[in-house]
Amino acid sequence: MISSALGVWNYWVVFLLMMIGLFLVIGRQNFLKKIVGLTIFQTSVFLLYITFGKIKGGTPPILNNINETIYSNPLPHVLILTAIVVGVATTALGLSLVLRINSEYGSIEEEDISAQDLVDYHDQIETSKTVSIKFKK
Amino acid sequence: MDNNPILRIATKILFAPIILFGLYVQFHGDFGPGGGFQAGVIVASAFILYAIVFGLEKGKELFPLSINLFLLALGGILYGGVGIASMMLGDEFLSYNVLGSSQQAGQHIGILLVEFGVGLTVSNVMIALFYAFASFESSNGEKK
Amino acid sequence: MISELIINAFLVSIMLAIAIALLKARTVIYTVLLTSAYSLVAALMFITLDAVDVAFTEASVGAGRSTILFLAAMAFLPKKEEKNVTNQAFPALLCLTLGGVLIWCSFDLPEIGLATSPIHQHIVPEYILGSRDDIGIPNIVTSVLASYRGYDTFGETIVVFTAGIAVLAILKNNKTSLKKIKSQKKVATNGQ
Amino acid sequence: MISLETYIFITILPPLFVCLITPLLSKNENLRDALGPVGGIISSYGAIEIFTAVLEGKNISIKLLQIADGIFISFDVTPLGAIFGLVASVLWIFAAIYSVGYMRGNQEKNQTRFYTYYAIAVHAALCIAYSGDLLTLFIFYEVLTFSTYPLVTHKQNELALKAGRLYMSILVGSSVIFLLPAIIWVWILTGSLEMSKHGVLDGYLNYEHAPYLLAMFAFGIGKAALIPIHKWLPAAMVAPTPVSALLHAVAVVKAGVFTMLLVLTNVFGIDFLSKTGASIWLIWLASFTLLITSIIAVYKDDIKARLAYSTISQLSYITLGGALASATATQGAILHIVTHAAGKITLFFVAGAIYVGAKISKISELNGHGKSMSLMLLAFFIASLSIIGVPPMAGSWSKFFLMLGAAESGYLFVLIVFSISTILNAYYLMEIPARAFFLKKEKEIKVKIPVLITIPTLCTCLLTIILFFAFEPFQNLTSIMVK
Amino acid sequence: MTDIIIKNLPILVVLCPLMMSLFVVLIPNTFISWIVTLFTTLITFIFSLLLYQEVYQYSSISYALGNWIPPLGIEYVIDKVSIIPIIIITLISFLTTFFASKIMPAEINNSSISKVYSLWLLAIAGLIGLVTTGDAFNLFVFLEISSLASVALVAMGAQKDKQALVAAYNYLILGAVGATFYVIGVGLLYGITGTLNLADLSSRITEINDNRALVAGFGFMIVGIMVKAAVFPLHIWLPRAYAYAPSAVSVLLAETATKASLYILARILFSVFDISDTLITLTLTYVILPLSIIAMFAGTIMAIYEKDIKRLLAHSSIAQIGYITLAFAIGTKASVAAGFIHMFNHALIKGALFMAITSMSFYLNKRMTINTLSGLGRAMPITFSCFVICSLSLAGVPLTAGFISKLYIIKASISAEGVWIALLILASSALSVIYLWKMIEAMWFHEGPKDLVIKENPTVYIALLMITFLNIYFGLDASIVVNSSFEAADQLLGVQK
Repeated sequence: MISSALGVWNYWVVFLLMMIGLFLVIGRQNFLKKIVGLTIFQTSVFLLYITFGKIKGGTPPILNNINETIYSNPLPHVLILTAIVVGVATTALGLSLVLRINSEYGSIEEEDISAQDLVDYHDQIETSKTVSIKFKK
Repeated sequence: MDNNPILRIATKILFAPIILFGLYVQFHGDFGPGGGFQAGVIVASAFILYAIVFGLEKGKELFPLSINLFLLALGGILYGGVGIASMMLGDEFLSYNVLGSSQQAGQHIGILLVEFGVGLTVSNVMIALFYAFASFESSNGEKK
Repeated sequence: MISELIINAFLVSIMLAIAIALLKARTVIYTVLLTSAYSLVAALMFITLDAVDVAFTEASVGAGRSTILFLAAMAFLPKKEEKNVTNQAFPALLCLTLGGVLIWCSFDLPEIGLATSPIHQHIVPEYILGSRDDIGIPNIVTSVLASYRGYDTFGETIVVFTAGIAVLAILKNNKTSLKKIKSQKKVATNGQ
Repeated sequence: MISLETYIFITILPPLFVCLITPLLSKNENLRDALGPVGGIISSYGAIEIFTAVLEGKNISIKLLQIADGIFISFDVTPLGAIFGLVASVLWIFAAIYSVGYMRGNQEKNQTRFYTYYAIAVHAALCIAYSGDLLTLFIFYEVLTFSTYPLVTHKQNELALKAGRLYMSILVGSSVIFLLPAIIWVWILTGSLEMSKHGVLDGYLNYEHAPYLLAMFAFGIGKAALIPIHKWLPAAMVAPTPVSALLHAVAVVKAGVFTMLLVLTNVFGIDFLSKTGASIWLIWLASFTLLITSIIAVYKDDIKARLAYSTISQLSYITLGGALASATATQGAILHIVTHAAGKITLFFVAGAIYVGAKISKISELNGHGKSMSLMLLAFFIASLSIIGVPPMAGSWSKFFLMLGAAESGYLFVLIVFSISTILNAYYLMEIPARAFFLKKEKEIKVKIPVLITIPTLCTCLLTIILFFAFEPFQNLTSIMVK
Repeated sequence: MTDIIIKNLPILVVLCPLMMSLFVVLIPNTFISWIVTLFTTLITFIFSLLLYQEVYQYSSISYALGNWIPPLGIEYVIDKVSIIPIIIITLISFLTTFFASKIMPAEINNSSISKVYSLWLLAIAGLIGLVTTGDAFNLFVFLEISSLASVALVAMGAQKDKQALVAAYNYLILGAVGATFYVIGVGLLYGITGTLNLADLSSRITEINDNRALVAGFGFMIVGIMVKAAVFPLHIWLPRAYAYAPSAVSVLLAETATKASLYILARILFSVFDISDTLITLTLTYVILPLSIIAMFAGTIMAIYEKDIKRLLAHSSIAQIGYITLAFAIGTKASVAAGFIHMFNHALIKGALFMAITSMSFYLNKRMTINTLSGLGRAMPITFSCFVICSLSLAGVPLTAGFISKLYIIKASISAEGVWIALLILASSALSVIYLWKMIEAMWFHEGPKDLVIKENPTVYIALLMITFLNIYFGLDASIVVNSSFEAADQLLGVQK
């Protein structure tokens, strides 16, 4: 009973963590904060996987010579090993982009940047003047 | 900070053990926790420590970018190469059985090689990332 | 067994606390440190869940590696985060609904640690046997990682490689050499 | 002995070659202007051969390539097509000669471009005539529209441009919004776009939907100029007269009504129409168009505008004939394509001649100049009689058949409409020669009409009379068509 | 040797660009790296053609990587369905690489160009791997390869315009969120079935009934993929990413990137899950169908009011994706086939349009807006005529490829859902004529600047000519595309449990 309650609590908190991470990504305006949020989000997903992999009274999936050992499920571990590295790759790429953005725009806040972009965009449209209709001679 | 003797000496002392530990993790991965990724990160951290303490230029002298880029690619090539070799020996991609005399021997060789490839790539990517981030400011400075 | 669960619950709660603190955090250094703490606790959690390799990786890659990256990046970034001007009602609502969906479905998820659930019965036993007989490597994770799902690992190596190349290209690629490009384009326009 | 299929190409290819060669000869004017008539002669030879072959009941068809299942680029000569092809190719000869005279006499610019697109238009018209597949029909229908756009906007002043824009927007718009979907509908129903002698829809289309499909076709074929999509025709009057002649007599509007008839007879099928009564609303609409436009024509002072509106009303005769869904009426409709073509082209030639010769484009200015250009006005008079339908002019036949058909199928009000509009015709056409001959002129103007204009005009005028006597083959062909 | 190649074709298609990318990065010389890239793509294309033969011989090929019997190991599955996107990607990437020869060096500085070509190959390889794999998690890995590579490629546009960085950043974040959603979905499904192999998954799913976790997992997977495929409300990243990427890159992405994800969408909907399952039918009718219809109109209307040409084309892409998802949502064999037909044709059409615009901006060396187009029709007749032909194709004029796909979509929708959807499709394609005409009018009828003299360069327009030719060819004789699409639809929907 209590164990199942704790288990459910486990799941629930993991989900909550995910959603906090997601909220940091889509809710915050600061580009660095978004990346942090992404990290949180992904780490929580990893937790979910590993939680699946756990077996009551299991040991880490490293073979030993004692019989009747219960090994926890190795497959989620493998998947998550992959996922972690992928996550770091994403983070690195995002950070490098943030650096460039900061050096180009002088800010990493979404409002400032979109404001600047809007100005540029309209400049591009306006610069070239309109021309009159004319037929081939 | 490269005029702080304690840091310098500590770094010089730590450098070799860190790499050694990295290699241990790399090749002990079959029996205990560990493997290419972890090893790669650890080895990289040694060089990064060196670069932090002695400055980026020294770090690049110790480990030039060109070699870095080469090894970066080499890791992947090694990994893929194992797979292609097994194809050449008439089996599927990445099936190590054909590499050795017996199945287990083949598997051992294959896993050793691919883990090494992973380690190579990961460590060099990590170092490359650090170099890129650290030297970003300077290249930016030229611009301004 | 129950003790394990209690520890888990405890660790999870700490992570929750850190995450909530992150929601409030406005100073960048604070944010970064909290993130690294978060992945450290996650690593502990992984250990209690028998995922030693994952814990190792998370500690080295997650906590160590990305923290260094964050710090390195931080050097060039503004130190404080501005207050949001746009209202965050919609994102919050979205997240709450999604969380609701997940919690709603959580009742049909297998109970934690139940050895009879299909996830533990379907493929894994073959892995354990195979790792002993076919491959002869004690560390099942390694054997699955490098042999059974070796192709995943290959792909993952390529991902790392991609990220490395990408960052190099992006950070190298400044306006410094723009004059050269201009001249190239002139040549191109004359259509050589 | 050449196989029958090759005659199709003998007919449709000369205009294509003409339009390809013309730009190359832009320096050497005489040679360039000679191309048109020569090409016309060749393709009318082919057309005549096909005509006779079809008259002997032979079946000429050729599939070029398959686009999707049931959709081809293919040619298949129906009797109707044979007639239309003959008309278009023969009249092209005269139109070509005439346009040389007109363009030179008027010192127009960009003559090379003019002849090029003129040829493309004729090519498209011929392809429409012989097309054996609805998609082929549609494609060349659009080619015709696009190729006539530069002709309509030939003058390139603001007025011409506005007219051109209206012309394009109505024709392209209607065809894309209604015609193409209608065709696709047919394809979805029957799984094929080929047409057959007795219609293809029977058994596939349920009776409630028939009127809507017909409506999509009727309004999609903008070239048939039913109200409310007739506006493009008067607008297109800014074009040079040879173009108007081409538009109104030879290519465009005839292509429109041709398509309309083809859809009525070979897609729906006369029996299907009469069975479902799908076309009753079309009868009302057509007769309404017929009356209104005849009335409008009376109030127009510009010669070409008046002729334009008369054209619209004449087109509605043909649509009406088709919509009546009786054998005789359909025959009449088909014949009316021929007779009206001959008559109307003459009228336009004369209008152009008057414009070139005396720079007169208003009827009211025409008073009393009859003597100075009696020949032209005589031609005009004869052609008008043909249009009105007075024997011994060709027009009388077609009108006779139309009225007969209307009577057979028991639509008395149609008969009444016919007679009223005939009276109106008589009025607004006869007014022109009447003013010219009987009123006294205000001021003296010297008239000189180039011979290259006179000759083709007289020829076509003669044609209207010849057709009256050499009427046999056409009637036989139409009877084959409706059997 | 040959038999080894034949035996390993499924993996070689992916491996060839993947391995070559590792070598290309080491080549210092611009030209040589281009040549190598070109040959790699060419060989990949040849492999895919061979694969096409194989597939039509055996109807479905399964390739067990590492010789572990699936579901133990990772499996590659290539059947009549997946061969279509493979052919699209390889063909298009070859043409685009050819096209890039002059364009690329003009926008990327020499020091990083070999890296760019490496990323280019990685993006292609990632997409192909995405399509060929039969394993849910491996799919995620390749998803990440392709998206990371394309993000970096987009960011390369920063040399011309700094907005490229922001575009790339948004692309990265949204892509990562999408991918994580997909991973959550896979995790939930894995948690209840215990397998990752798609075929095995679908067989085990049928045994489970009304499990909430199943529903949630399905939802997360679909949403994650829909982000990548830029299905309507989740398309926000697309216009900027296409607009500010380096020209050649935007051509490549526009043609291939979303197609692969659309294929995955179809795969999950119809083959992993089951069309007869109420869950799927509900999703199709109440989620995807309305969204696609909205996308059709929203995309077109945004395109009508857009002034920046690349963005305009991107918006129209959203509308076109709407057509494809609509065809999938109707869910009959005919409609799914129509969806595949349009997938193929749209790749050709949009690729050609982007190429044309790109080469214009290459000569003018400035962003293309509706005003800078003026007079270009006269200045560069070849490019212009190709542009016109492909616009006609996009509008669905007969004798072009676009007509065929419109035809089949409309037929399928009428036979399944009745006339109203067909009417909507017609309406939106009629609207699309507006923005096409806007561009053509600007190019042909507006007077350009006086000093506008451009000497068109064969290396730039040959690829354009080729792809335009394909547009016309598949408009005249569509039998290959149509037949293989119908075969694919049969195989996708035919195996119903």
